[in-house]
Amino acid sequence: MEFLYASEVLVNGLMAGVMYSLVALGFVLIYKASGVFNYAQGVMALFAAMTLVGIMEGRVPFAHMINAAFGVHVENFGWTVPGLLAILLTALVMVGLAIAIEKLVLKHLVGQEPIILFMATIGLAWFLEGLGDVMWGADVKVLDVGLPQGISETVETVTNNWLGYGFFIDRLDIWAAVIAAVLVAALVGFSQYTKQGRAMRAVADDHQAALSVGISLQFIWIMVWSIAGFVALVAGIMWGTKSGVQFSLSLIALKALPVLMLGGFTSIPGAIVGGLIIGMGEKLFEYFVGPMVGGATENWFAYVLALIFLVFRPQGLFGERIIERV
Amino acid sequence: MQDGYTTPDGRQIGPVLLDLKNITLRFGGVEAIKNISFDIREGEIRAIIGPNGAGKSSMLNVISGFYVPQEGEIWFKGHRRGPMKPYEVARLGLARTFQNIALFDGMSVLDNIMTGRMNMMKASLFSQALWWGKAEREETANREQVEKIIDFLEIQNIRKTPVGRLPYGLKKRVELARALAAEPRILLLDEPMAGMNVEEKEDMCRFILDVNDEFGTTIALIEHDMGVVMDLSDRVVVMDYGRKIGDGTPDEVRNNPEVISAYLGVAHE
Amino acid sequence: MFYREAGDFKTSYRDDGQTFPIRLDRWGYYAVLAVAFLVVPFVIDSYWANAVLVPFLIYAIAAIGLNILTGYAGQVSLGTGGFMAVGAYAVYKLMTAFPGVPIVIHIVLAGAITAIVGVLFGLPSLRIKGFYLAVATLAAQFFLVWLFNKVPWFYNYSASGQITAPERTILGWAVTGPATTASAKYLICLTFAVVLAWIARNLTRGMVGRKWMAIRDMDIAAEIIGVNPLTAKLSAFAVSSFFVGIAGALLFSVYLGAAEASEAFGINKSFLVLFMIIIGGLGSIFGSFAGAAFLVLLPVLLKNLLVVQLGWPTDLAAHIELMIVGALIIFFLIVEPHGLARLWALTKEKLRLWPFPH
Amino acid sequence: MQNPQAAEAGLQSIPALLARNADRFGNMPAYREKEFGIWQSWTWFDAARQIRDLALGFLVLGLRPGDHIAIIGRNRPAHYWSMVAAQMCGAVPVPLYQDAVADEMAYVLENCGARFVVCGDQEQVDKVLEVGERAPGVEHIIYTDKRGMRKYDHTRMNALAHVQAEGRAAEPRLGAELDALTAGLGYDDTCVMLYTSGTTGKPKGVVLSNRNIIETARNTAGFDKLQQREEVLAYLPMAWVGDFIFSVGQAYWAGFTVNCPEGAQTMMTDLREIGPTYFFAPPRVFEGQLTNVMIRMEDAGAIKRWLFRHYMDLARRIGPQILEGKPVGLLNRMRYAVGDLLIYGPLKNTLGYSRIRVGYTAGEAIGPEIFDFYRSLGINLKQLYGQTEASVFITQQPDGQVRSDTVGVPSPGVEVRIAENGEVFYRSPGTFVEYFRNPDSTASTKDAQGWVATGDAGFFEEATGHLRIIDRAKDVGKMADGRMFAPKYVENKLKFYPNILEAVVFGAGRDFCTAFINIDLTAVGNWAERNNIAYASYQELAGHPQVYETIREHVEAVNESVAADPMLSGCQISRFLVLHKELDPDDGEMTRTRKVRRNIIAEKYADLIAALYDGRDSVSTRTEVTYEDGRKGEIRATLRLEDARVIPTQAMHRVAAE
Repeated sequence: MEFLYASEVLVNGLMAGVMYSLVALGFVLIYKASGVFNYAQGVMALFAAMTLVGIMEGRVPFAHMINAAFGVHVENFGWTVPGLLAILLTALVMVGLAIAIEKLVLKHLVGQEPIILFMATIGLAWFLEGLGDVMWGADVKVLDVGLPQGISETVETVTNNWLGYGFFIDRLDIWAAVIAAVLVAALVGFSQYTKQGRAMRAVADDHQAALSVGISLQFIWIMVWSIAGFVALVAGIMWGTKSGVQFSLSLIALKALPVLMLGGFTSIPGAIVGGLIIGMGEKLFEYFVGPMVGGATENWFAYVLALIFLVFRPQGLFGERIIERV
Repeated sequence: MQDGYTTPDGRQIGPVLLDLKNITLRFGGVEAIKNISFDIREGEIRAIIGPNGAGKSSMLNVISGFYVPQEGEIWFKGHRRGPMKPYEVARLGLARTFQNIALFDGMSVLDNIMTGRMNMMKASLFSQALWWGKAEREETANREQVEKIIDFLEIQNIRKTPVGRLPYGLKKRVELARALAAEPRILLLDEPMAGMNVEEKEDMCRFILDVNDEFGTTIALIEHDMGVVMDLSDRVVVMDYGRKIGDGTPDEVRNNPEVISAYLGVAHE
Repeated sequence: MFYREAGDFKTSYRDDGQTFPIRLDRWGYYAVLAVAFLVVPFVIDSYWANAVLVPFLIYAIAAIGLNILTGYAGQVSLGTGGFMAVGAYAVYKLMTAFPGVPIVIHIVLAGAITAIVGVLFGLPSLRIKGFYLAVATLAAQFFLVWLFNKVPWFYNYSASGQITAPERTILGWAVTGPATTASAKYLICLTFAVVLAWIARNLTRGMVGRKWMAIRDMDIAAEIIGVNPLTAKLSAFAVSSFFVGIAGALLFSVYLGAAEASEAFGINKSFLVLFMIIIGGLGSIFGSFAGAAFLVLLPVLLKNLLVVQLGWPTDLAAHIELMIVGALIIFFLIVEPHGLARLWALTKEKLRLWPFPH
Repeated sequence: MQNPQAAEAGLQSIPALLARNADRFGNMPAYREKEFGIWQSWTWFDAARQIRDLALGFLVLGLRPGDHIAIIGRNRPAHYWSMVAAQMCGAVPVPLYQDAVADEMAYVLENCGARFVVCGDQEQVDKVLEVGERAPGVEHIIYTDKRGMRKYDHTRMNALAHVQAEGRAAEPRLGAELDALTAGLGYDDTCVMLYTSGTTGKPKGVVLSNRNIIETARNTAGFDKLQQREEVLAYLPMAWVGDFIFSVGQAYWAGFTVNCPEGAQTMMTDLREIGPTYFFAPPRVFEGQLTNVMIRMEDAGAIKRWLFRHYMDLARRIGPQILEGKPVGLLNRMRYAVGDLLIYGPLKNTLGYSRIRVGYTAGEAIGPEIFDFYRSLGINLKQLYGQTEASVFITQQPDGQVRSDTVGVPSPGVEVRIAENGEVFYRSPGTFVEYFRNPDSTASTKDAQGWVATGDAGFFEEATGHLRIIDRAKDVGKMADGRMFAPKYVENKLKFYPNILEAVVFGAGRDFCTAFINIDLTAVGNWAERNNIAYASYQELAGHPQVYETIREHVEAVNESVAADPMLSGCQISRFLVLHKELDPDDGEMTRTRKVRRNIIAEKYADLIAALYDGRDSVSTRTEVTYEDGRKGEIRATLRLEDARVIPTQAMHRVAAE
């Protein structure tokens, strides 16, 4: 029986892991293409989710501020937007965001050391967090784009018949996992087999060379940031639907960081495997060790694991080996 | 020439200081250095030359402990040198400069040179924190030494300038100063004249000779352009494709057919 | 313009190496100290103390600490909040465990304890670099905060899970606890800030400082010319954490009086301090003060402008502040990566050259 | 004994003064030198110690009273010490110009028969060795800077530091002997021997006695109230009498501090760091600094430039009065104070003149606006007139009576008279003893009563009693109508204009004066660019009408000022031309020190001069030139000749009337 509980936990972890992999993939793409280590990824997910909710509920952007400034009282346009359309619009917003970031930030930081770029993205994170709150209000929002929720009877019955123990697995998680898996596959395919994808990797390997063969950095960057934004949106939808749209969402999304350190910043398979490991790892740890230490170990498990791991393998699971020279 | 020899210009060269025996260095499958042996004697100017990619820099990195050769022995002052971290090697009294200058751009020229003396400064963290007693005494004492070197290399007027702002030639000189500040037993120079114009090269030559002359420092230097080295050094090792193809006085080397062909080969590329 | 340097010459390396080699700067510095110690304490009121000066001084200490690690030794850390928490809980445990011992000793000890923890989490820096390390330090942040929340021993099993500073006095003056006067809070923080800044200056101009900078500017070359990376990096972590720990201790015991780990020392604290040194200037002690002042004053000003003047809701002001700070960070990184310190240096250079442009 | 208190105090030699200072100002700074990044300092006590060691060292090496010791090197404490140390042993220090080439050095060394030579560095040592047999007297070389000396054969060579060490060791053995020698120094014994860089012929060794130096130092120190706390920067050649007076004579008398710069190239920064209170510089230094200031201000922003212009105007109006303590309105004083905060203070600071109490310039005439610029900033810059044979001082300007066109009143203790031909003669306690081994020229310069001919022509202004120097006496001639013709005087006035590099004035025996003008390519070139005037060559620019226009304005301005002076009004320029080539030492038209060779020019350009006088308005000529590489070439040109307005004066009327 114990084993079955464990494996149930494991399966849940796996599901979460797929999501991590997805977000992590967003990082990897940006990192490979622009050498930027995008700390804002988590907040982008939050921002995307907020925007989505805002659009669906037809909220007036900056309503809070407008009211304060002009003493009026606007809240809603009075309409609601159907989920799919809203998602589409949000995606557009994220593309717009990507363009803005490229024009206002990245373009001016070309050639800076990575660490400077990293700090810039931290600034970006704060900005987006503030922007989201100012645009849509800081209240915890409920997001429902019509994804099925609740315990999936099918799984329960099936497992029950087979194992004599019904697995409790949230439909949403299954959906999430499937969608994420599909996306992951799509992204991998994109970066491997499409022209843009190849261009992207070319840039990653050697900026100068890429430029010389006439690949536009601007375009590539806008593209990868849009992709990252889209990924963030998906993540936002999943986690938003699950546990409401609020700041903590950005912290969950941030888990992609340790995932990357585990997998290696430059490796797509690394991101995927790392995601799964972290996902299952933290669930199992919480399950076995959590009770003894008061629980909530998910907050840090991923980071500590990655930390310890790095000490022994600095370049991560699949990262290229670093050869130092003088 | 077991216990030294006398150079044409009458300098007395001492016994073997550093002895490299059958050094082989590999990167993955690639053999950067193939079974090379040579020695460096007390007080001499020893050059390692060879076309680009001959493995000179790798050789220097082996000597300064940055690369650990897979095979071979390194003997220093008659003792075999076990595997060491680079900074431990530095403490043995080996100081070096780098082919593409490795100065600390965030610091002033003075501070850069002061770093060369870190192994002479032993004040405790506590003493440094309070800038009291030993820390301050050491600082002053070592500053005096550094100032002598600054004077020696004629870089007084850039003392307080951040090295980032200096032109290439001066940077090279500052780097030499930093190495000298360590009062090394052996001074390793990695292409000290690379990318310099004629006057700068002449200055550098003069300084190298003066250093060897005033402080009696043993110098091992790498150069790929043959001309400069020949009138500078006492003995020359010639490398090509990781092998040693010649070793001896400049004249011997000059007339060594293999060397000539190697250099002609380069000329043809 | 005001500089008269002719005749201001140095006859010893001691004079030449002093912190303010130019006479005018020296006088200015003494003047500031005099005002800070002899005037301000008598005019300060609790608003100025609590809203501006005390937090400024405390964050300045933290910023100096982080600057030593990040600005001088080049090791980026996002764990500052966590380390401040260590300082806070350490001083709390000490205060409650040994009521007899003078508070100052407790605070210093808290710093020492933080230093040890810092070294522990600094160990990975020997293997990993850049933002790999930055992320690794997040582990410290999350783990430590979690630890202080989950392990009751740290908050003496108090029901609220909070820690509350009991009253402690120096020479009869209360410096912690509700009875503390504005000037007492201010003075103790000022004293710590001044002494620690002086220590930081000494370290950074000495050999250990040079080793840190060598590692920062070119770690491999540094090791080859004789810097032992282990001692250099760990000493940086130790000293840095010592400063940060003291800042945490003061923040809790003198300023807040009561604290709860995830509230007071969350990840945003880490970023706040990081931003202070970015805006203030990496690798500059003056910058640490400038950055702290900037980010302490900004919200105060915004509050006065938006809330008091325009009557906007407080939370809105807070969100706008987030945006502004975020934007500022990007702005500074793009326009002046060396922050306010560099701007100050340039102004000074201009004044020295006046009336000439160069 | 002209100097009772000095005599009583037994202060009859530099070593005696040293002893007094060591005991009165024991721990006050005597010498500083910028070396190894800081100002190494020696108190009077240290200095005395160092010098004594060195003197003993000399004795050890076998120095005998009456010997000469040559000292060749830049201004360094060690070199000043060697001079005083030599004196302690009763020997005579002979400082030489360090830029002298081996041949000049050979002559001087041979002439003074120096047995010892103190050399600054390897370079000087090499020169002395090169001289070798041409100066057989030289027995021993002592060098200050060890750099590169290791390889040399040291049988006849020592490092100065070693000599001192030797001396210290020999204290017990030779101490008494040294004291005896030092005590034996008399007031009329030779103090120093300085070679005048003769413009013509071989240099002559001017022998100056302790009396000459100490009396002069005492009088002039009193004249300017020099204190023990003064700071001077010793940067002018040690072989020049001025440096000896300022950095040894007055320094030892008043006991003030002598600061030696790190080297020639860092002189300006060192000047700025030290901020001397008592300062001497030749006009070209002040000129250079002023140009530099102006150029740097050009790039300043509009506001700064306005401030600068505004307050400099103010300064020009009231600065000098304030400096001379004349009454100035309160409002103006306040405005000046503001200016001092915003402009003058910072300016003086960047120039290193913040602390100057007394500043002197001499050697050649200084441009009025340059002179006034510094005065108006509140820098007490004054002029003096002197020469080696007088231990510098003949006349100098007292505070409060300073003008750019006079050289002041006779220095204390100096008598001056003007011969009927206008030549200036003087007699003073500072008057030199003799030219070394050269009785004839001694006789020809200094008569039995001790009057010395300066070789300069000048006159005293009745009103102020100030001396004004017109020209070299031999160049002063008479015009056809017998009026005084002083070309140099006019040329200098012309050369004060930045546009004019050189000017040669003719008129001896003629009835009016004419001039060749050389434009200053940088100045005029700048002007041309600003007014976008295209020019392909120096020649073309020189010939440009607008250039002629400007030059003519200058000439006429000069005429006005010359006319103001009844004695010289005849020297106004009636016609001039702008030369098509720069006067060039390589063509023998000037000396290496850039003094014009009037006669050579006169014959080389005879055709042009002729044209100037026969009233043509253009002339074509061909001139031979020598290029850098020594090749000879020829340039052809057609030059315009211009008339310039002259102001009629009484003198002229009188002449006309006759």
